[in-house]
Amino acid sequence: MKWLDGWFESGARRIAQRTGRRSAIARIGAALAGSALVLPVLPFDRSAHAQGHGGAGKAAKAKTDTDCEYWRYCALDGFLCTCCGGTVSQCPPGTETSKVTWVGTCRSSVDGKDYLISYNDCCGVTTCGRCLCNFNEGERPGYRMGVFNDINWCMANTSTMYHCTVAAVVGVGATKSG
Amino acid sequence: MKWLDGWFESGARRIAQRTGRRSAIARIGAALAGSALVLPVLPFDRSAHAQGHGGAGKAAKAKTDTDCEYWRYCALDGFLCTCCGGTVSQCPPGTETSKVTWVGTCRSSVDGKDYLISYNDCCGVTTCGRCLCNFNEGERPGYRMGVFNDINWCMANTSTMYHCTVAAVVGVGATKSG
Amino acid sequence: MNERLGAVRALGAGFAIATACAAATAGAQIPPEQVSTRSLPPAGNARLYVTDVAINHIVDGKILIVDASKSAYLGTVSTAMAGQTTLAPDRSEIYVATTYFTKLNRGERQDQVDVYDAATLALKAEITIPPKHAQALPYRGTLRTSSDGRWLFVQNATPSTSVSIVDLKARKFVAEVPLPGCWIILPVASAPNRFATLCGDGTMETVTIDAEGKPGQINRSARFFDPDADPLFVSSEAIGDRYHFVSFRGNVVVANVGTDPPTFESPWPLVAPADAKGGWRPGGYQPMTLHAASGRLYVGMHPRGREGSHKEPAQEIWAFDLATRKRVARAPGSMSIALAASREGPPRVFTLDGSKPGIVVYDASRGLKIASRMDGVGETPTQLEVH
Amino acid sequence: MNERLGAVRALGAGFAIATACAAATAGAQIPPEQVSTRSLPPAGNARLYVTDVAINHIVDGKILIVDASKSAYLGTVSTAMAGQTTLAPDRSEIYVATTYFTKLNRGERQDQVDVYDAATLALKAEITIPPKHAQALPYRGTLRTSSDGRWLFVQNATPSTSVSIVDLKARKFVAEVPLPGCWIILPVASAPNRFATLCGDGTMETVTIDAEGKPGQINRSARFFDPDADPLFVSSEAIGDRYHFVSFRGNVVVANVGTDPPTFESPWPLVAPADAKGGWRPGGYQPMTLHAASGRLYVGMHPRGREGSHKEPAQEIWAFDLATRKRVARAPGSMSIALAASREGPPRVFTLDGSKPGIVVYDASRGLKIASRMDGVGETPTQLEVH
Repeated sequence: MKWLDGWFESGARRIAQRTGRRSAIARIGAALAGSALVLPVLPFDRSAHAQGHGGAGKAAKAKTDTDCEYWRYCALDGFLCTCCGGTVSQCPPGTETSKVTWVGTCRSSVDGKDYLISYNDCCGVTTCGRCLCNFNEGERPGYRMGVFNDINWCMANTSTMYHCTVAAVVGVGATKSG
Repeated sequence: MKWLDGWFESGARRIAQRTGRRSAIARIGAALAGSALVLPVLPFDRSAHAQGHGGAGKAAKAKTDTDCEYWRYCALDGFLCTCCGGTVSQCPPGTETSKVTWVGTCRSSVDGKDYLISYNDCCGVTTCGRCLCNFNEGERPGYRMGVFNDINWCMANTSTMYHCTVAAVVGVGATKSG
Repeated sequence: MNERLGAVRALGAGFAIATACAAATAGAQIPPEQVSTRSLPPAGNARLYVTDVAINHIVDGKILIVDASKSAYLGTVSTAMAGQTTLAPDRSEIYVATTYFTKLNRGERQDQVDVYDAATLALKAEITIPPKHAQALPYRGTLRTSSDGRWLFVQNATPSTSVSIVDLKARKFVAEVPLPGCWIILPVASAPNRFATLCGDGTMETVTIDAEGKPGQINRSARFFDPDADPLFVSSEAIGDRYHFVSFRGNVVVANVGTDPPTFESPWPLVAPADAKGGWRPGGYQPMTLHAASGRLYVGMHPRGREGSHKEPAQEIWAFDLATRKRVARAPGSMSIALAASREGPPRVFTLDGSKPGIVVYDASRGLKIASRMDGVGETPTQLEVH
Repeated sequence: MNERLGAVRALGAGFAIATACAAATAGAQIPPEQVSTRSLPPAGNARLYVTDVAINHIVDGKILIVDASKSAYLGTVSTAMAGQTTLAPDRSEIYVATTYFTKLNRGERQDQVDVYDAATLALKAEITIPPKHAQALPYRGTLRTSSDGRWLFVQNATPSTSVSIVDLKARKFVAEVPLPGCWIILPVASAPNRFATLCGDGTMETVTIDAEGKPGQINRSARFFDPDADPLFVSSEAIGDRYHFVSFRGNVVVANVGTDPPTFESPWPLVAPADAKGGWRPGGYQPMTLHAASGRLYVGMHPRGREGSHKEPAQEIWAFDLATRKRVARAPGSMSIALAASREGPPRVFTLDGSKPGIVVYDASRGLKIASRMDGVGETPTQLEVH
């Protein structure tokens, strides 16, 4: 935990300084433990995503929890469980939460606070296929497995079938610069 | 065979008289033994199909064997094997021909002759998913299994996985009115 | 090396870390949330079950569960390869008859019935059945329970047809009854141990099973339709024991399966002489539905009907009063290929727009008005059931 | 009843009927044809293998085999759930490492390597491997043979990483070598019993196996890249033992795996100072390729690069001369997410347009001109291999 905390904070600052973008905070969480299987995204999708996060902007406010740009999803790659019968923190009926997971820090568009978000894949039922979102900020190839998002994070479950991904608030985010 | 021949010919005349359309010949073949799994087709697709068969028309001539409207496909429902690595009479590499099959009679757009066409499903490899064609002339619900096309005609194979459908010439068609 | 091992360790402990953090931040504006698995919300009168063969990936079909009144997606049930689906009469369970291969598209074939809890979508039971279940497009009637929910009848096709009988109480296959040339299962409301089926010679047959589920008497009706000239759609609905069918050419045929063998009422036409010139005919994969309480029949209709047009999406939905046999409303068709009426609450007609695909909700309380739409429901769905 | 039984009998005999008819009509203009299964046509220099995870149906992925010069679809190999794929060095076999569940999305997990004949697509062997294979998007390097084709190396992730070693001659799994924090398999041309891998601390490790395939010495290189500041794409290609990588920020890094541990050449930038303002960076899932004979490097580039943009489709393809390290051509990017150069014949660059998806053929003989396109190739493909 100590190692993690230290790395987490210094990592946050380093990245924020380098990229100079608010949405760098998205990366920090992803750096902790990775994200879900994603697919090639069309560039027009990507542009929308790239602008969607990063604080309490007007566009972000208008988004609901079934939009990729909803504030909690700043480090989420996969199908939104809110489109699949789940909620932001509940897997859809009949699925199981993944045994391995990753977290992110996203700034709420409602109260402007940074929250620690736990992204869990929901597993064991065939792919949902609805509301695919894909962010690659802070993503790295598999030699940094903890931040690699081109892999199935249901991989450690008995049934590794990937269904969708939730984004639960589990605490307040670390202090960030940026 | 005798029963079949008699029914075949009288059926042809009866249908041709009733519908008054050249493409009624498509039905005769289908009446022998049915066709493959099909899906809901969009109406604009359907309109194109409905006009595509029925003789040596200009539109029919322009079609190649990867078009639904190609003359041999007048009673075919499913994915065209010509789009999947096969030919009009060869299943794609790695697949098996279906043990049960159905035949149709189609009029060649090249020589104006009627040919008996054997439609075989190709089985055992996951769905091809290319060039879906869907004709329902002469199709009947499952109580006339021989002409029911909402079922998988790989059903009698060891692997019943449906991949695509071929359309081989196996002889000259029966004499038809209409 | 330490650095790398540390990263991997942290990863495995991801969820534990998150939980620890949650404990430390109880004062946050948004309280910490525990990740869990949801049950379905209580079923309203607009919960629909949409069965999708997913033609481009036949091995991976689904039931999509939606609340049409809220345009909300509720959950997914895997139906694997050309799986057939039905619901318990009391809507407590969902049944899927399907085929699994050990190696996706090859290997050993295993046909079975999967039983799901309709409140949680948890898998409750797996029942092995003969490897013969009909790998058809999802159609109502290829899998049905007895009217009391005690037995499950599975349509088989090899392509020779038969029906497998499953004991839902004992969770086991009981018997197979050959019914060559017949197709579709029509449970008898007043006689839970009997079902009827449509046969290719224009008759109905009935099968009566004993207390153990073994088939006994098979009776055959008089010929009541012409499968060549004017075939019946197998899509049908019953009010009590009176099954209502529509024919390709637009006639309504009622079979009373309360008698054994069944008896039939005289057919009546959907298309009045005034509309005859338009060539209107029923079409689709589930082209008709009944709203029993109001005595209304709804049919998806298309103009310029012809041989082979019987699966065309609806250009209009027509509403009929069953008592007077008159058309009482017509509405835009929304490319509907399947129709299902509400079973409770205000009268609604739900339809499946085959072109999006999507769900359209028609308010049938006064006339027939489109109340709402929900698009992006599956890929190639054909069957629509109401909770 | 006779009528119905007759119909069923006719049905089962369908093919026999057709054959009989064929015999009677030998004089027809089109001679009767026998239905058979085709082999692949002889491979030209434009046969491509496109691996598609089919993200909306992850359980049902495929290799799509096409002839890009003819825009012809040649065949399909099932890759099941997040299957990884590679080719034998002599292109005689296709390997798929994948996971099967006995019940499609549940039941028992079985990981295995499927071996297909690349001329007929017949399944030649199934080799059981530990149930750990990386269920990743299809990427070159998650499954590779040794340079002589004798061994197959399977990338594992649980998420802890290791490599399974398969004996392709004996058709059996031999050993697993843990390589925590390392990822991707880089066979060594001059040493068939060795492969290298990239590690998260910016080093390379090498694994040498003995004559039985058992792992022996593991060596670790000096740190040669910065995974935080300027990570390397794992997509890479070798000329001999010289592996060429590009980095997220557009530097070319060459690792010589002929030495053990590997040694490295000094990096050079793809983006000349004149272009620096545009923010051009490499991007995609397989963003670079080499044409060895002409000494050309091709990279998919996008402007306004930033943290997180490293998978963006190409807005342009840039060509570099490896000897002079100068850009020699630029061409429209065709939304390419994967690039692969021809191995024989006239120089071509094949790319995967992620937006259609489709295959684009660039003629690289003079400049870089789009020669042809083939659209509708799969759903969400990411990997492109040349026969």
